[in-house]
Amino acid sequence: MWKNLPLFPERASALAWQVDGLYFLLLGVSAFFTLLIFALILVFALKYRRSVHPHAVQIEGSLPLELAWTLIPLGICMIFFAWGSLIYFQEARPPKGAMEVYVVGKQWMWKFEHETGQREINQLHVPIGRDVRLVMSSQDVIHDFFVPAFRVKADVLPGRFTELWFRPTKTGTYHLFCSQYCGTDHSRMIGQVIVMEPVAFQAWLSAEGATGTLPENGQQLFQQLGCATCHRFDTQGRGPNLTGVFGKTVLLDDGRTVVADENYVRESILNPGAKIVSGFKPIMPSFQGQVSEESLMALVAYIKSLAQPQPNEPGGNHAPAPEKSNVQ
Amino acid sequence: MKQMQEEHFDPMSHLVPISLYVTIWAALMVFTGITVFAATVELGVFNIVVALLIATIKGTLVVLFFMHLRYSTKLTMVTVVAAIFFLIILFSLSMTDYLTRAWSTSLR
Amino acid sequence: MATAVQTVERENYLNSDYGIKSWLLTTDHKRIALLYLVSITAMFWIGGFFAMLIRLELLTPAGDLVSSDTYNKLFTMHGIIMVFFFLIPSVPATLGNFLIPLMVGAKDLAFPRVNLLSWYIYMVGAITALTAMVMGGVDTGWTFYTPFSTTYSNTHVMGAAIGIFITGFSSILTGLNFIVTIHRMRAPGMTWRRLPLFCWANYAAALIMVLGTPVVAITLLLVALERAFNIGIFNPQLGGDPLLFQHLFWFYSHPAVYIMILPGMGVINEIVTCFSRKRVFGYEFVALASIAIAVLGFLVWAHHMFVAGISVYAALVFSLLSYLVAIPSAVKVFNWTATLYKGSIRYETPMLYAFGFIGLFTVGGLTGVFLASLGVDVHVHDTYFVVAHFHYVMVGGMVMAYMAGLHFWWPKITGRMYPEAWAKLSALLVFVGFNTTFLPLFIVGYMGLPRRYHAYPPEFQVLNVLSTAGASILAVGYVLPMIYFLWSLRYGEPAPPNPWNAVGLEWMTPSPPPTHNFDETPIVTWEAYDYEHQPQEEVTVGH
Amino acid sequence: MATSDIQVAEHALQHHFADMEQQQETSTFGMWMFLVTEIMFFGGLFCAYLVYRASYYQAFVEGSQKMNIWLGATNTAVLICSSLSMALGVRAAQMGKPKLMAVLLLITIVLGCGFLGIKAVEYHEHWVNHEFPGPNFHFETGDPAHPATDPVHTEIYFSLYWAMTGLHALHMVIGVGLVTWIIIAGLGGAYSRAYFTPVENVGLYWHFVDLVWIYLFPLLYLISKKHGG
Repeated sequence: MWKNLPLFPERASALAWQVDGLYFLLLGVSAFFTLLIFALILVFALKYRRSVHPHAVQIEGSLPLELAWTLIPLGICMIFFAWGSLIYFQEARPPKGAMEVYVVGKQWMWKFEHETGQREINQLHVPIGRDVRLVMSSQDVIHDFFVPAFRVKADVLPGRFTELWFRPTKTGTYHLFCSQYCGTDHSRMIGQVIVMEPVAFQAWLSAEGATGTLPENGQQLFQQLGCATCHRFDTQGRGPNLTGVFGKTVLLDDGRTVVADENYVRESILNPGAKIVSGFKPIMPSFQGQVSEESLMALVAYIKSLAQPQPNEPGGNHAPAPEKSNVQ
Repeated sequence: MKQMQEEHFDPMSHLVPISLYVTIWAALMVFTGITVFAATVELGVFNIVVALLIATIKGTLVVLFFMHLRYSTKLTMVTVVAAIFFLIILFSLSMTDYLTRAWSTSLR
Repeated sequence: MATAVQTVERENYLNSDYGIKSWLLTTDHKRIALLYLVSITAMFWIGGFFAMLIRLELLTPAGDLVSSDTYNKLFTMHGIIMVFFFLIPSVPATLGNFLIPLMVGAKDLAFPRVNLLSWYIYMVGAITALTAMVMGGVDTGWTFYTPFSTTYSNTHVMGAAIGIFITGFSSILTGLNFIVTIHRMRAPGMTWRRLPLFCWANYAAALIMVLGTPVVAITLLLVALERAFNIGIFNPQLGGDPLLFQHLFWFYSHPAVYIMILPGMGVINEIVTCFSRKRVFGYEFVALASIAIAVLGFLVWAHHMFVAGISVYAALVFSLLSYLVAIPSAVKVFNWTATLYKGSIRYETPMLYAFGFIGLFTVGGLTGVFLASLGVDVHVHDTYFVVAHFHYVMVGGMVMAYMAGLHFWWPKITGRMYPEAWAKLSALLVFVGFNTTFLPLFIVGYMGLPRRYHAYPPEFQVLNVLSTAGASILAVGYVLPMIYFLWSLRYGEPAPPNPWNAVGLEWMTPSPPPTHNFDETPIVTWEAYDYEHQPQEEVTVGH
Repeated sequence: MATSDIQVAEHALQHHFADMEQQQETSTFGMWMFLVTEIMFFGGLFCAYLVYRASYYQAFVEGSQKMNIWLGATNTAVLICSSLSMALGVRAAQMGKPKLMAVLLLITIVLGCGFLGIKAVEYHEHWVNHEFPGPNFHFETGDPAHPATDPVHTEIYFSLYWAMTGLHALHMVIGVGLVTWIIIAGLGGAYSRAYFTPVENVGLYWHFVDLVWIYLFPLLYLISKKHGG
C-alpha cells in the first residue's frame, strides 16, 4: 500500500535530515495552533450558542492577552528563523574539495559534464558520501535544478553561474526536476540522479570514457580562440597572466576589487570591458556569441585548474608553479 | 491667529505673494547653474553627492512653495512623506540584494 | 417598518431609474458596485473553468487530456484572471464600493465619476486580456518571468501584459477613492476609533493599491517594450538582469496578496461580531494589525526569490521580515476567536463561512511560515506546497470571506433574502470540497512535485485524483449560490432593513438603500460594534 | 465675494459634499494621492537605474557622457520657468482673474512645448547616432583613445534613458493637454475665487512633472560628466 502511495520524500543527502527536522518542528507547531483555533471555535460556538447563551457578555479586550499572542508567536518565529537560516547558510557554502560537475540547462534538457570529461544528458551519476558541487548556467530561460530527495534546489540562470551542492548518503535513483517554469515541455525537463557506491562510480566513469578532461578541453579552446597570445604565462602578455588568479582578489582599473570566481571569469570572457584588471588596457574583444555555455565552462574549468596547487596534473606542461606567478 | 482662522475658511488663504514665487524661481535657476557648473569640475565621489543634494533642495523648494505643501494640511504632508518612505524601501531593499551578492560567492 | 417594506415599493437605488443608460452612466457607488459584481463574477467563472480543466488534466500522470502548450496556457490564464481580474477587485470593488460610503455615513465615494471610470478601465483591461486569450492565449505563467516572457514565448504576452497594465489603473483609482473617502467623507462623530473594521481593512488594502500597483504597471510596460523593441532591460543576453524583473514584480505582487486578503478579513470582523452579538475583541489591535500588514507587506517580497540567485544576506533580511508580517495576521485570528468567547452565537450562513475562513486562513497563514523559513523554503519553493499554501489563503481565506460577505449583505444589496438551507449546504460543500482539493497538495508538494507540471511521475497520482475529486465538490459548492442568488432576486423574501439585527450605519438605511443613502447625514455617537445597546430580539426574518 | 462667484461655486458643488471647503480639500487630497502613485510609477524606473548604475558603473558613465549637458540645462531652465508661470497662473485663478490666468498658462504651454522641442532635438541626435536601444544600437565613445568598454550595458543605460525621459515627455504632453483644457474652461467662466480646484490640481501635476525632471537631469546628464575619462 505505502509503496504505491508514498506520502513522504526519500531522504538521501546529508542535509535532508536537517530540513526535515525543521519541517517537523514547523508541522508540530502549526498542528498545535491549528487544532487550538479549531477547538476554540468549536467549543465557543457550541457553548455560547444563542439558545443556551442568549445574552453576550461584552469584553473590551485584554492587553496582556494581546501582548501574549503577539510576543509568543514572534519568539517561536525567531527560532524558525535561526534554524532555517543555519540550514540555508550550509546550503549556500559548498565545502572545499567538493567534486565538481558542470550543468547546462536548456529547453528542455539537462546537460552534465564531469571534471573528468564524461558527459551525460538528463542523468547524473554521483558517488555516495562525496560532496558534489554543481556549477550551473542556462542557455535560454530560467530553469531550476531540484532533487527532492536531497532537499536542494537552485535556479539556473542565463548569463550567469549559480551553484548548488549536496552530499548523497544513500544509493539509488532519484528524481531530478526542473522546478522553474520554462515553457512547453517544462514537465518533461526531468531526469535522474543516480547515487552509486564509489567503486561502482569509478567503474562507470571508466566505462563511460571521455575525450579529454574538462580542463584539457578548456586548454584546447584557450589555444584555439587565441586567448594564449595575450594571456601568456609570463609578465610580457598584453593581458594578465592567469596562473593562480582564480579565487584571488583582483585589483581593478578603477580602484575597486573583485574576487576572481566563476562569474568573474565568465564576465571577463563575454564582456571584457566591464571589469578591467589594473594596469591593463581594455583591448580584449568580446567573445559574446562565439562560445557556447559548454565551452565557457571548459574555459572556466581550465582557468580554475591553473590555480590548483598540483600543477601538471590537468593542464600539461606549461602551467608553471602558481606561487611564482604572483610577482606582478 | 486671524490668519489661522482665514486659512480654514477662505480658499484664497494661501495666496502666496508674487515676490515669493519669483524668489523661489530665482533660487531654482541659481541652483541649476551651480549644479551644471559643479558637474564640469572633478570632485570624485562628491560630484554625485552635490548633484543629488542640489536636486533635493530644488525639489523641496518646488514641493513646498510651488505645490503649496507648506500651506497644506498635515494629512498632505504625511502623504508625501509616506510616498518617499515607500520609495526608499523599494530602493534600499532591492539594493540589499545587489550590494551583497559579491559577498556570498564561495571561494575555492 | 417591516410591513412597509412589503407593501409600498419605496424608491431605492435599484428602481430610481431604469434603462441600460442609467446603469452605464451611473455615478452611484452602489450601482457601480453591482456593475463590478457582474463583471468579476463572469471573470470568476472563466477562471474557474480553466481551473477545472487543469484539475481534469492532472487526473492522470500522462498529460493526455490537453497538449502541454494548452496546459501551460490554461494555468497562465487561470492565474491572470483569478489574480488580477477576480481576487484583487473582488471585495474592494463590490462590497467595499457598496458599503464604505454607507458605513462612514457618506452619500457617495469622494470621486463618483472616477469610480465609474475605474470600472470602465477595468472592463477595457479585462477585454484586452480576454482578447489575448481568445486569439491564442498566453503561456508565461501569471508571473511573466523574464527572459521567457520577453524573448522566448511566442504567445500573446503583449496583450495580456497591456490588459493587466490597464486594469492596474482601475485598481489604483479604486484605492485612491477609498483612501480619500475614508479620510474626508466620514459623517460627524465617525472618528477613526469608531470606524468599522471593514473600512480599516479596505483602507489598508487601498494603501497597497496606491503604492504598489504603479510599480508592477511600469514593470509590465517594460516587458512589453522589451518585446516590441527588442531591448534588454531584463534580458541577460542583452546584458539585463532577470532578477531585477522579479524584484520589481514581487514588490507589488507580494503586497497584492494582502490587497486580496485584507478586505476579506474586514468582512469577517463584521460577521463575527454580528452573529456573536459582541464588540470585537481588541478593536485597536485588529485595526492596527491591518495597517501593520499593509506596511510590513512591502518589506518581504524577496521571499519569492530565495532560490532565484539573490544574495544570501538579502535572503536573510527578507526571511526575518517575512516572519514579522505573520504576527499581525496571527493577532487577528486570535482576536476573532476571542470575540466568540461568551458571545451569543447564531449559525447563519455568513457565520458558517466566517468559521471556515478563520480555520482555513489559519492553515494558510501557518504554512506561509514554512515558506518564510529559508531552509524549508528551498525544498518546497515552486512545488505544490506553495500552490496549496496560497490557495488556502486566497480561496480558503479570501473567497470564503467574499462568499460570507455576499450572503451577509445580500439582503441590503438586493432587498431580498436568500434561501438559508441551500446556503448552509453550499457553505458546507465549499468547506469540504476545498479541503479535499488542497490538503493533499501539501503532501504532493513536500514530496517534491514542482508546480506547473503538465505530466508527472505516477507515484503522485492517487493524491492528484483525490484533489480533482475535491475540486468537483468545490465546483458544486460555487454553482449553488450562483443559482439561488439569481433565484432570490425574483422569488426571495423581501428583506427588512436590518435582517441580522446588526449595528453599523449601513443597516440603518432601508434595504435596498435609496440613491442618496441617507435622508440626512447621520451623526455617530456610538462605538463600532456596539451590540450592548442594540435591542436583542425581534429578528426572525428569513426562516 | 461677488454674487457671480457664489453662483459658480454652487454650480460646482457636487451633491455628496457638505460644502465647498470639503469638496476642495477632498479633491486636492485626491490629487496628492494620485501624485503618490506617479512617484511609485517613476520609482520603478529609478530603481532599475540605481541597480544598473551600481552594477555597470563604467558603461553608465560612458553612456551619460554622450548627453548634451547644455541642452539638458536649457531644458531644466525652461521647465523651471514654466513652473513659475504655472504657479502665477494658479495665483491668478485664486484671485479670480481668468484672463490673466489664461495668459500665464499660455506661457506655460509655450514653455512646455519648448521643452518638448528641445527634447526632440536631443532625441534626433541620439537616433542618428544609433543610440536607440534595439537591433540597430551601436555605441562609440567618440574618442578613439578610449573605445567603448562595455557597450552591452551602455545599451541598458540608453534603454533606461529613453524609457525615463520618454515617460516624462509623455507626462509633459498630457500636461499641455490639461493646461489647454483649463484655459478654455477658465475663459468660459468655469472658475472663480471660490472655485478653482481644477486649476490648482493641474498646477500640482505640472509641478510634479517638473520635479521628476529635476532628478532626471542630474542622474542622466550630470553625475558622470567628469568620470572615468
